[in-house]
Amino acid sequence: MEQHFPIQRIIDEEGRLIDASKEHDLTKELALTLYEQMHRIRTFDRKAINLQRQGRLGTYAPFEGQEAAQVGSALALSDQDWLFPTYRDHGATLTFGADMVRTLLYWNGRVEGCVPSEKHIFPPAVPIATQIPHAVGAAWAEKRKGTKNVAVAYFGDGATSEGDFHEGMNFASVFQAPVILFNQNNQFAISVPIEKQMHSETIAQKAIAYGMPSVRIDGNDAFAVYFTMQAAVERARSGGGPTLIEAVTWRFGAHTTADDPTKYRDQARSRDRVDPLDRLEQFLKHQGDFDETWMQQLQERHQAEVEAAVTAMEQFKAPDVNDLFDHTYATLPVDVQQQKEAYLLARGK
Amino acid sequence: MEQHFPIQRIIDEEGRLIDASKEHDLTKELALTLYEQMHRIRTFDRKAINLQRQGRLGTYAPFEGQEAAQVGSALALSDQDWLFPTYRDHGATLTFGADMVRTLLYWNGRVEGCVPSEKHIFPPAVPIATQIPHAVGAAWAEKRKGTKNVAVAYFGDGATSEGDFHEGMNFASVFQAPVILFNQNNQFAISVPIEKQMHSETIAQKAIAYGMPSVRIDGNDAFAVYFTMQAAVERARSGGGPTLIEAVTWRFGAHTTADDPTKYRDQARSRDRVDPLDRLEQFLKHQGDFDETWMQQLQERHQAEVEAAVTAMEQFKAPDVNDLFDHTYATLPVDVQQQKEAYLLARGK
Amino acid sequence: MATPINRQTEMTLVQAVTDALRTKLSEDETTLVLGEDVGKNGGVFRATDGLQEEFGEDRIVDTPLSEAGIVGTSIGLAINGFKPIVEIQFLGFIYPAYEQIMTHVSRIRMRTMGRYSVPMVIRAPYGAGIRAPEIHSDSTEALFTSMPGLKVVCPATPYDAKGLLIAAIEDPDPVLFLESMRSYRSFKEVVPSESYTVEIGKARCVSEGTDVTLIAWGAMVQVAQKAATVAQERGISCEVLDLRTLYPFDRETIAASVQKTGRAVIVHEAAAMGGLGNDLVTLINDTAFLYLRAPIARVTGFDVPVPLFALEDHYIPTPERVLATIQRTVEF
Amino acid sequence: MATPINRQTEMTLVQAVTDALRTKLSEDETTLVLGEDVGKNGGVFRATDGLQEEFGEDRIVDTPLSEAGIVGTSIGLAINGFKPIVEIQFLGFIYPAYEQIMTHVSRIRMRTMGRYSVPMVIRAPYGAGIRAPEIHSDSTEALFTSMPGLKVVCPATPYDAKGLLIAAIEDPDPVLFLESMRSYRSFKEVVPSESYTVEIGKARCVSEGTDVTLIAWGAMVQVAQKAATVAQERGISCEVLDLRTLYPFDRETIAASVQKTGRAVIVHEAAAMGGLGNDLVTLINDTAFLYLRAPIARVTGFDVPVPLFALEDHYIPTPERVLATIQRTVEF
Ligand SMILES: Cc1ncc(C[n+]2csc(CCOP(=O)(O)OP(=O)(O)O)c2C)c(N)n1
Ligand SMILES: Cc1ncc(C[n+]2csc(CCOP(=O)(O)OP(=O)(O)O)c2C)c(N)n1
Ligand SMILES: [Mg+2]
Ligand SMILES: [Mg+2]
Repeated sequence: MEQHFPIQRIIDEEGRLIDASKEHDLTKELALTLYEQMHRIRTFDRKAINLQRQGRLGTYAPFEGQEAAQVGSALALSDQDWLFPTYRDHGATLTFGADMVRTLLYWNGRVEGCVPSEKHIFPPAVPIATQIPHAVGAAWAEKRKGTKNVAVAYFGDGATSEGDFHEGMNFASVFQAPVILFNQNNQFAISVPIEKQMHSETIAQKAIAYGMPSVRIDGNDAFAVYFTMQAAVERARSGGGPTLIEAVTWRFGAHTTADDPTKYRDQARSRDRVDPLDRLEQFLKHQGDFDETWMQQLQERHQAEVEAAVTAMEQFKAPDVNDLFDHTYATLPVDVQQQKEAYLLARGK
Repeated sequence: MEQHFPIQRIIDEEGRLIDASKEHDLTKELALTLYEQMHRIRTFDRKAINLQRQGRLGTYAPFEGQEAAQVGSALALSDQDWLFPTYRDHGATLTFGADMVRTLLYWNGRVEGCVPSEKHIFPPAVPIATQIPHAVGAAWAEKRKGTKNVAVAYFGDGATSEGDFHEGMNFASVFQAPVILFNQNNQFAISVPIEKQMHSETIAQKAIAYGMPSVRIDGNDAFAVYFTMQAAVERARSGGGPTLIEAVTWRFGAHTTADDPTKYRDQARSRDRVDPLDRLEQFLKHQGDFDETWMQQLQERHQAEVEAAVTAMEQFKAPDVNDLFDHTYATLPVDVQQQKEAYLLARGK
Repeated sequence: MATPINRQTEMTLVQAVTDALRTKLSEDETTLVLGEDVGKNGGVFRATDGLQEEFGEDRIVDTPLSEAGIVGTSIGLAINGFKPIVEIQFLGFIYPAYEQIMTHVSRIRMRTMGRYSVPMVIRAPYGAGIRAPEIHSDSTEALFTSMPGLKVVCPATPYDAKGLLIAAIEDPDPVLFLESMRSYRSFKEVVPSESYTVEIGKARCVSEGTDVTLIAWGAMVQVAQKAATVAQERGISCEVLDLRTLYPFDRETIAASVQKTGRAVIVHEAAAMGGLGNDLVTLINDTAFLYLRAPIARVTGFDVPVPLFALEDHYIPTPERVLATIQRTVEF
Repeated sequence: MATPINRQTEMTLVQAVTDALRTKLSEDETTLVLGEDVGKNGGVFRATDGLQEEFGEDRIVDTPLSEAGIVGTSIGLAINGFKPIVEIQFLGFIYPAYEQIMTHVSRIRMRTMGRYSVPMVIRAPYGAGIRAPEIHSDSTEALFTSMPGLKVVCPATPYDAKGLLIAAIEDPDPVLFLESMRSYRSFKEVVPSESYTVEIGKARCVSEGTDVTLIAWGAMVQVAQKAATVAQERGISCEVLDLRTLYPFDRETIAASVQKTGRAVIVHEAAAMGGLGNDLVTLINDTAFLYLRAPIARVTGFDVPVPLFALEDHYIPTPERVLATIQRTVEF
């Protein structure tokens, strides 16, 4: 099956163009935008790990290594589209327009961190694969309304083993929902390598079970991700139904800050991998579009943005115990109301 | 995809051999055995429907039209193999060795009807697709024990939409369990036609998602079923792992006796279909192996067998209220014991 | 926009369900009906009979056989402008959707501080007593009444079925709507042809009494009523409450009734252990402790799986068992 | 056949779990450990640490991310000669397997009149208090204690963890084994290095008392104990019971204790509605009605989803809340 689903690339690991047909599409503007966003979310990600180590953040799921996949896909969306992320996709949500302060709050166990900005970004799905049917339903709703909006479900390689992946894929295809099933195959589900997760050689081939188009791409090639996503989004918008995209990538670090990857894999395998940012930097350099001053400014800007977000997060109003109760129903049932009053009363004294 | 998974046949709808390579395998003995079993279970099935109409049986799920699929597959098994049926597969279980009286008892709501004979036949799975992982686990157990026994899961086209189908298929392939996933695609799940059930053209192609071999056959051609099943069983026994078989068939009657098929399909479509028994009868006639006296004897024998089973079922000891309680645990917990005693005491007076 | 409402006024419970669906489908274009066999077939109990012809395949949708898919997809529809009314063919087949209901349907409002909500109704026939095959007869309402964020409703009469289902569809929060199969066609009742609601959260006093409060819902209301009638003949006056909403249940009515009678007998089909009866015992313990003249009693299914149907009559509470318990409670 | 048992005698609860697993894996060749990340990684809480090295990939199996698949496949293994010990990574992720547990794990013995049985153990870390992400902190034991055919066990101490887990593995019926994450490493205790069992179905009297019975399990035992200590200083004598087995629970011990004290306070992390506390209230109502000097009280989580961790300390019962309830009960 691998030969039926070859990994598609536009630039190689040294950042050289290999798909000549795309030459004119790789504008400087696009390359710089992709790089900039990837740099921004990496700055965020590294800061978050640091904060966690300092005890200023809860358990955190880093995405270093997956920036091209997350930024390339999110940049291909439009304002009215829907994004259904996992706990590892805040690179994508930040790129799409999620609030950085709220993203940090989320990792501090604050429910405010789940509340999306004006954009349609669902709170991260924690139970694996459950967001896939949600995305299908939201996309189906857009189709029913007659809009051209699409929905994207992000999910990992491990998620493909869950029933919800299957049931969501089936509904997507049966109802031809305008949804993109965006898989980041980082080749591990916590400690479980993909060979133990599935017997199929690729994830892309799973779409055949649903008569759904699919494509397997180099998820660390930001251009391949961007253009593949764009094509899938276009097809969905124009009534062509769903697409499964397998973006082959790699997480450099731990599953979460609570995880020790050396228990299950040789971290040298991470060090040997080409960094998606370096790869894009190489491309820019080959094109003569890389500018040290610009890079300097980028660093300063992102550093400042992230620092400001951290400050805002730390100065954010204290958790409000009312929020424990108030959002369970539109109108609180009597018993919950009584529990709340009794608890607040007892705390008062 | 249909061209990748053409429907495989050995005899055509008029009972003429079309796969010459199989000529010598289609022995008279095999043909007569297949016919005999198919005739036997049809006799049972029709009687059961009658009993239900007379109020002598509960709701019943008929399988008329699916006899070749059920008999052809079950005959390819050996005594020590495992069979995991649905509510519509008593044609297969009877062929494999299930007790006819108990089969009738089952449809009268008697738990005794769930208890297998010496053969390993699991009680019919009522929640759709749940039996698929069970079969995988039982097969995996055989592999662990180092035997050559296999397990078969029977399931319908509708079952492929459930998460359990997917998770079972994945486990089967990852652990290379000696299991046969035997699908009877009768093209309807109650009222829902297969086009609304899935967007894929075939069920066989779903195996690609798991890197699993699969084959699509004419499920009304008893020879095609038998030899395909035999090959899959052989592969499984010899360590070659699982196979998905899609046997395309048709149920002639209602989903169950509680269902009215004219609500959702034109029953003329059933009348136009070639009956799998007629087809085999034609084959026997082409071969000069059909004998009216034998047929007469067959009818009498099966009639007698079924009648005897009905009598035994109706004379079976009355339901025992102790069975309501006694099999919940190996040793009854105190509260259940107390509930039982109190109930029996109250009934006593 | 309103298409003509069924003029029939004497209805069975299942017809009242259809009538409620038709009413809301006519009134509210965002409503959709989704489920297995709900379209052409009109549902295995005919609860959606004729709706696809009337409202089209786009509004009445035959789905794949996939409960998690149905509920999961409906979440996406619900947060994006629609009101899915989902049919789960039997409550015993809702378990594949349990994760979606538990971790999403019931929590999305909380998780997004109200930014998104899931105004969805899940209808499910439940309960034993119609000689259905295995698993079809489960009565596991307590798996859902214990789920914060979800409401659970269970009508016992055609009138309430229509009014409560309309209320459930109009409710801004997700509602599990349980329909007793045994009650589907057991009797008819006059049901108004116009749209009306029965308030969620309010019990119904079926008959007033002074000696003991009987609390039941769904098919058990009739069982309790029968026991109450015989008890009356023996000089015991029963107040029969039909709970109607299983969460949030009507604390005030129950408390007031038991404070008056000093005794309570709870009747449900579900097993004793983990049954909603325990929550009611606690409520009474909390609100009527000093009024109690006897231990609160329950008549329930036994702590065993619902049996295959040959033994189901032994499993389901009967008027006789209820009566014996009333007697014991009064004589305590 | 026995490989050397860990010689360590002071252990945390999670170490005791590992020790129990190692003990049974050595003693019984039919035992298997299956789950997500249980192999090379030794489990996300290290409960299976070192076991794959010791017993091989064939006995300690990393499975796909698929709870229904794990449990469903384990049913097939269990009916065919093996004893699967399944790890569900967190109780909050058991819901995808709910259908398999509800309709098969718990019913196969009944359905086949004992011809087949499912001697399986499902281990699951549960509960709040360790600042875990969403859904990881659910405490939904009552979804399982209400399931006829299943047993539910929940140790509060390292000693009991080892003895109960060995008992669970040896039990002929399926057992859900709940491990409080908060208790995993909260203290150490001397644990015998040999194999031993703690009987399923028996509560443990943590401390005797005369004024009020406190009933708790898992992490709440320590909360109850702390409250009891302060109560003692205020002159209130608490009998603290650690339930240990949540189904079938120890009716006699509870009944006897409340008959003695006349008062009961039940403490659990799960929400009030549908919580096991209600079953205990009923038990006490049924067995100690005439002894009760105050309404039976509960201190529980609120009827809201377990919150994200910034608010979890408000959700989980504290010694202060338990103490206030003890006081109210005694002063009633
Ligand atoms: C239903 C469910 N089971 C288990 C878990 C625990 N868990 C969290 S992340 C994870 C691995 C997910 O792997 P993958 O889908 O490949 O995504 P990745 O973490 O690699 O981005 C597991 C098992 C969960 N969150 N939900
Ligand atoms: C989990 C679950 N959902 C729904 C049902 C109700 N139901 C019983 S049979 C059936 C259709 C099954 O169709 P298929 O798998 O094609 O098998 P067939 O009946 O055609 O043999 C349905 C929906 C069920 N038994 N289990
Ligand atoms: Mg992964
Ligand atoms: Mg079918």
